[in-house]
Amino acid sequence: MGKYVIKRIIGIIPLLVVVSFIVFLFIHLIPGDPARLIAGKEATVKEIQAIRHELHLDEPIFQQYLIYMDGLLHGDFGESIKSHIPVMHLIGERMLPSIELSLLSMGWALVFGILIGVLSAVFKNRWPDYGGMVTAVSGISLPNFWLGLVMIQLFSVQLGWLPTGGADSWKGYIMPSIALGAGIMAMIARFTRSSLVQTLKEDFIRTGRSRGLSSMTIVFGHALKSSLIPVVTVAGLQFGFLLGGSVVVETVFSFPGMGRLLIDSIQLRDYPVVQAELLLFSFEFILVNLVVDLLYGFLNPKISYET
Amino acid sequence: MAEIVTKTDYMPKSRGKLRSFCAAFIHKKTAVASFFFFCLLIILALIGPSIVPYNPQTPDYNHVLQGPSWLHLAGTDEYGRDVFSRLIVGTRLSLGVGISSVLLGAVAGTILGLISGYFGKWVDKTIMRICDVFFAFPDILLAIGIIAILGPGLQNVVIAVAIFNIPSFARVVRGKTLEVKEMLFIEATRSIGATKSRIIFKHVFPETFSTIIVYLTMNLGTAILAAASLSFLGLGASPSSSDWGAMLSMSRDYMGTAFHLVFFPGLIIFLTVLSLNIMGDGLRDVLDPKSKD
Amino acid sequence: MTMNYKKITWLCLIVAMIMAMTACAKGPSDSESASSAKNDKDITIAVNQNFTTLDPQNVSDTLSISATHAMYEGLVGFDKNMTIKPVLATDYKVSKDGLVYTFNLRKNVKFHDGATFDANAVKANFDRIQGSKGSLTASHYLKNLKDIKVIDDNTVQFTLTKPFSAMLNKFAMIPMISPKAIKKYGKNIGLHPVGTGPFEFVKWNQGESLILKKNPDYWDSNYPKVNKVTFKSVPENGSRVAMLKTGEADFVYPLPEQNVKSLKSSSDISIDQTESTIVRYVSINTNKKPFNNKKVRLAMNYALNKDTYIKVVKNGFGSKLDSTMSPKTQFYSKQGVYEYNLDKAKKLMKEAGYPNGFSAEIWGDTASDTMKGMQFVQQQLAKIGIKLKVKAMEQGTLSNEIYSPKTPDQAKVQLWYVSWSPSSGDADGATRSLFSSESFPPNGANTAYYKNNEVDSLIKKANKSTDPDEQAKIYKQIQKDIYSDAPWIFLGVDTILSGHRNNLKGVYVLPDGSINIKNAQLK
Amino acid sequence: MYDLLNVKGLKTAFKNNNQRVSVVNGVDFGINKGEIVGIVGESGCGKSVTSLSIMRLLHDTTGDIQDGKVTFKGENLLDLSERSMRKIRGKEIAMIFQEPMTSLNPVMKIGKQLMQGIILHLKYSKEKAKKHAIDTLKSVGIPRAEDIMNEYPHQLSGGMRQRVMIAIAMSCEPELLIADEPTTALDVTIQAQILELMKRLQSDRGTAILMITHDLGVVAEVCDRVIVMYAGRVVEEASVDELFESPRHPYTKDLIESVPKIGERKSRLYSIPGHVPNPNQMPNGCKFAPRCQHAMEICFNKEPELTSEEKRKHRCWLYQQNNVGREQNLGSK
Repeated sequence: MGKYVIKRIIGIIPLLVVVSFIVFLFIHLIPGDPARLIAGKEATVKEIQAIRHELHLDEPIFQQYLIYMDGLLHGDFGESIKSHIPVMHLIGERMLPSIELSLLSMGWALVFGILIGVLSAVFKNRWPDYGGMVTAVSGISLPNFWLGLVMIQLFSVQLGWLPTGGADSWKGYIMPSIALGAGIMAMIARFTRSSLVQTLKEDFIRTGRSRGLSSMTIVFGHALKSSLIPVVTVAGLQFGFLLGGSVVVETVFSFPGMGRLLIDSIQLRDYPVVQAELLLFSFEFILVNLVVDLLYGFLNPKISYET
Repeated sequence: MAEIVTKTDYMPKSRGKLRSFCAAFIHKKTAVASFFFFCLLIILALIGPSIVPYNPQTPDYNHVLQGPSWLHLAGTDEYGRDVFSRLIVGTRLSLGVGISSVLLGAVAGTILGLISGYFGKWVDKTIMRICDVFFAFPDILLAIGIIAILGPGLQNVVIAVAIFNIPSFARVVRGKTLEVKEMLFIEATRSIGATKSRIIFKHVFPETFSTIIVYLTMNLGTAILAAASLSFLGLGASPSSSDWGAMLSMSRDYMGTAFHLVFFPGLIIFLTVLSLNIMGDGLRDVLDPKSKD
Repeated sequence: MTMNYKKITWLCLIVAMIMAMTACAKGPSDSESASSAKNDKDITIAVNQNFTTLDPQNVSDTLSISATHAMYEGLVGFDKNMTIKPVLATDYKVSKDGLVYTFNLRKNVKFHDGATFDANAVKANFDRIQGSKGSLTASHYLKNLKDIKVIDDNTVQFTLTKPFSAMLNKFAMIPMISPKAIKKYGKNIGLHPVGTGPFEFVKWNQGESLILKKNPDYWDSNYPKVNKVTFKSVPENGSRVAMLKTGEADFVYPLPEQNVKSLKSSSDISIDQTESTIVRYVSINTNKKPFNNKKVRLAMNYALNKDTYIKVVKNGFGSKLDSTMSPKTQFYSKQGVYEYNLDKAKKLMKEAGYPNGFSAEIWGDTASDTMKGMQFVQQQLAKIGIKLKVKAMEQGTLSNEIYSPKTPDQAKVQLWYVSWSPSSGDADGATRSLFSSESFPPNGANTAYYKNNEVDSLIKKANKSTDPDEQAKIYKQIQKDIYSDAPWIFLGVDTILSGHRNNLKGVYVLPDGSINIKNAQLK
Repeated sequence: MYDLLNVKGLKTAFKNNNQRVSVVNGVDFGINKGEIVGIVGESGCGKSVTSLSIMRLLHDTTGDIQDGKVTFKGENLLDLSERSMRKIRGKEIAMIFQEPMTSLNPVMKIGKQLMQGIILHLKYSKEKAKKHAIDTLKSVGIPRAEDIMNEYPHQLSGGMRQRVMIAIAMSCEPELLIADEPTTALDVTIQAQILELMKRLQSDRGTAILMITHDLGVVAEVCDRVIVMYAGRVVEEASVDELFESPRHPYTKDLIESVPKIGERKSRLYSIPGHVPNPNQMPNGCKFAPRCQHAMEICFNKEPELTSEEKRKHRCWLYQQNNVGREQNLGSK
């Protein structure tokens, strides 16, 4: 399996090169001139030209890409056009809170999503099922920014229990993670339910019962594991998205994550930051996919990694 | 496209189908309730502007930011306009954006899915790879990128949302096509020498139709949410329109002072999406019991 | 058999509770920073944006300027009313011809890293800016600088290529960095600020907060009076207000106007108002039909009720814009406001040949107050039959739309809802970029494509003059000419609103929107 | 009365579209220790439901036991709490199923599945359970038992999997093994091996076996006594020899008739005309009457009782209303 992982990781590299090129083109396709945006409103054409030259923006796009890739190969992601701060530093500072928030959101979404899903499947067509599924459908239907605003109004302004945002204490993570996790939890709950309902119809469940195993052992020891494959798939996909940062929720909670950095950078046409962030994001996404694939193997021994 | 289903040779079959569908659907009480709620919304979207108590665009600078009362059921906004009337009038915009973007995405996705599923091999591989790439991007980032290129405005929101709807339709329809392709009657039709396009659109497509309907309903909810998020970020509907997302976006500054401005648009979005999701669930149970979420 | 799953239910509940508890238990380790953050002499300031850089010679946004001004000082600076006063210089002298500026430097001033502030340090700073070949923002201020000479340890002399009346204001925008730090950190100086100011840099969490601490060796031993200052960026207006209410923040800027009412009832919160240098207007493309007709432009001005504008859009805070610049800007001269007069507006429209109005687009960025203002303009102009389409564009797109046309005829902009604040509070900054015909985009921000030969020559004349009285007279004429031509819909001057807890004193916002924390004091 | 298991008046109904449909309707039979009893019948006759009802394994179905008694070693299983019932399942009564492909958990190693029951019921330590598990695997004729402990079901062949199933069932030395069509899904050669194995286990350990099958060949090969079921009822019960020699119930006769016999040349295989009646459209009288060649008027009106005759039982008017038919039949013997 170790071999398989190494093979997959090596396989990522050409993919990233392609991604970097697409991303590069994509960004430069967006109308707007970073030089104009940083020079300020009083700047003259001459000043802007000087900046464009400094940033190599006056060269053909392919040339620019080569310059960028050259830096990349030397481990240099460049510096922000706007602030001259190294991109790695900018992203590094945002990545940790983003990862923490993603993990927290995903963590509780998984725990509660699976719990609700299990309850619903086990009590299929009875009130816990209805309750669980109402929660789940509501979770999917809630606009997360609205949920965030309502929570701020309730828990911060009215009750004063939680800070309105920021990431400087663990309390700041609670509401954003709920706003982010609610929809994912709902999705996981639904997938767990439908998958578990299928599994509970399987013959081996009856075998288990015929051996005197308790419902607890049956559900958690036998049925859940083989029901988790679709759950892992959605969870993986969603986790990938989470790592990329959630623009809307980060805005509402003024959370210093990757999403806001990306939006700010796009608005300022801060190319190096946008490029690095999208590249990193693709990398994370591919990585999450790899982990999901490995989890498949763990969940379903029939899958082997010979390929 | 829908007319293909109602073509004469399918008439008897589809009518029988319709009846049995109604019989089964009627048992899903919540789904039926959601269906009626959605119908109500459609009616509001159609006749809304002529029944509202106030002109949704007329400002009244002497009565700004008033809370809900019998006079103004959902209060007034920062220009003294009646929020209730604006919500009703906004139904057309918000549903319109959702429906048109999903339909656009569904048409494109279905065609891609049919082609991909039917022809297989490299066609399938290419289309699915591209879909994977689009799938891998978070919806909202993709939309922001698209809007950054195309510029803001509702029609571009429709395009952006439609684009990220394409892969999900393509995937589902492809899966269904693969299934249908192996069915006997398709085999039979092929053996009598029907053309490819005829097989795809007259025989395969109708079989995938119920799946598409289910996905359409479910994705409509997501599309409305996405459009609202974009408007919330200021990238969607013109701020002066009564689009629900735009209303939310304009009102969040009043969160602490006039909470009804934030509350009601959010509530109506929530209820709409909720009803669509419940309806979609009901439809899925009836039309396409095999497919999971 | 129904009881079969009872246990599962219990298990689920228990797991849920354990999760909830562990979530809470995560607390103690992390919460230390949160709970200990509030000390007697620590203050928290919530602002609406992120800091972009802490390189004082490369900042362009007001917020980052505020932060750098807490750590850095220039030779001269602004007081509360935007008048120039000496800071690191004890006094200065300008030659008659306006070409030579001589500064006597303050003695016994040390940078935070122990380096001595002297004439060589000043030169090192100006060398850095001029050596940047335009990539540092501060180099824009030094376009007319010829050379800098060290006379002795405590005296420096600057020579200009041509007289520039606003030069002192520009000097105020150039803070001094420790020459040792410039060498040490190079390009990364923006991450490691070392100045002479009352506060020293502690930590900058990107996108979240900036922490400063007291400089114990500050040259003015009366300051600073607080130990620690934390800036937090909180873009969501409602959240910022909530922080002030809950005491999470001691000072909040900007304070959303709509929240003033709800905060006034609170006994431990005070609200400060400062008239700003920020003017709000709609620039009208005078090069385009029908806006090339002065009567149309006047009609638009008369049709717009400025009182209601202030009441509705600004929630009652602000004043009418009665000139091309704010009263807080140098050489301001009051003009007669186009008071709301619908009949006159309609009459003008008729005379101009548009009795039934016309359709047009109004552009603006996606900030919520811009969008609100655009809608208001739309509603008001509808009364004289002008049907406006509100088009809110994301910053980058907007700037591209406005600045990419190479000639006035290519410009697509019709109406632009925007604000302007001269970066150093000087009349030149409030005039040349906006009204000189040399400043048509892409060369400047004259998006009204306003061209008036008399104004053009007056602007040049004002720059050459070294006599403030003469300058005042020239700018008076300029303002009069432009105002009567109505290249803008003149809306209002922003009132800056900030809120603070009553136990905090001495933090204030300058008319240009930057925050001064030097005098911060807790009671 | 039998000394191991007594089933009396067992009635099981399923809910279908808000309608209760009896699938097992008043089944009576019993099993003695060490005996192999077969239940035969066409699919849908309720034989599998009977076995599931005995084990009370209707959890994941809409089924419900309505009435009756299932006495196992003097205890009515239907009165037991779910908790006590779990102690019976797998320990006292074990069960193996038709589909060896799907009856094992595909994502759990064989060893773990095997040990789970051993640890649960015999309270063995992990090491001891492992040793016991390997021994059991060996006893059902599995080579390389140690390796197989660490393998997943999909790595084994169908016959091996069924052996594993039997090993799991036998691992706690149950007194009764219910085998629900254990060989149906297997190749003929493997079938014989599995039946051989079951017979051996029965004679070695004295485990009673309830063999549920539709295959009379299997019955003839392994069973001591046979119960024939039709439409949720027992229609005949007899020892294997008696049943094949002189079947009483016309249904039994038809069943035997429909089995192809070696050496006999027939133009066509015999098949019973008509279908098993739909559970919610049961005929009034004898449930077999509509398909019966000997049906009389009474057969359509009144259902016959299960009547004892010496050591055998049958449910048919032919033997109850008058003795003529009976004597005729006896005469033919």
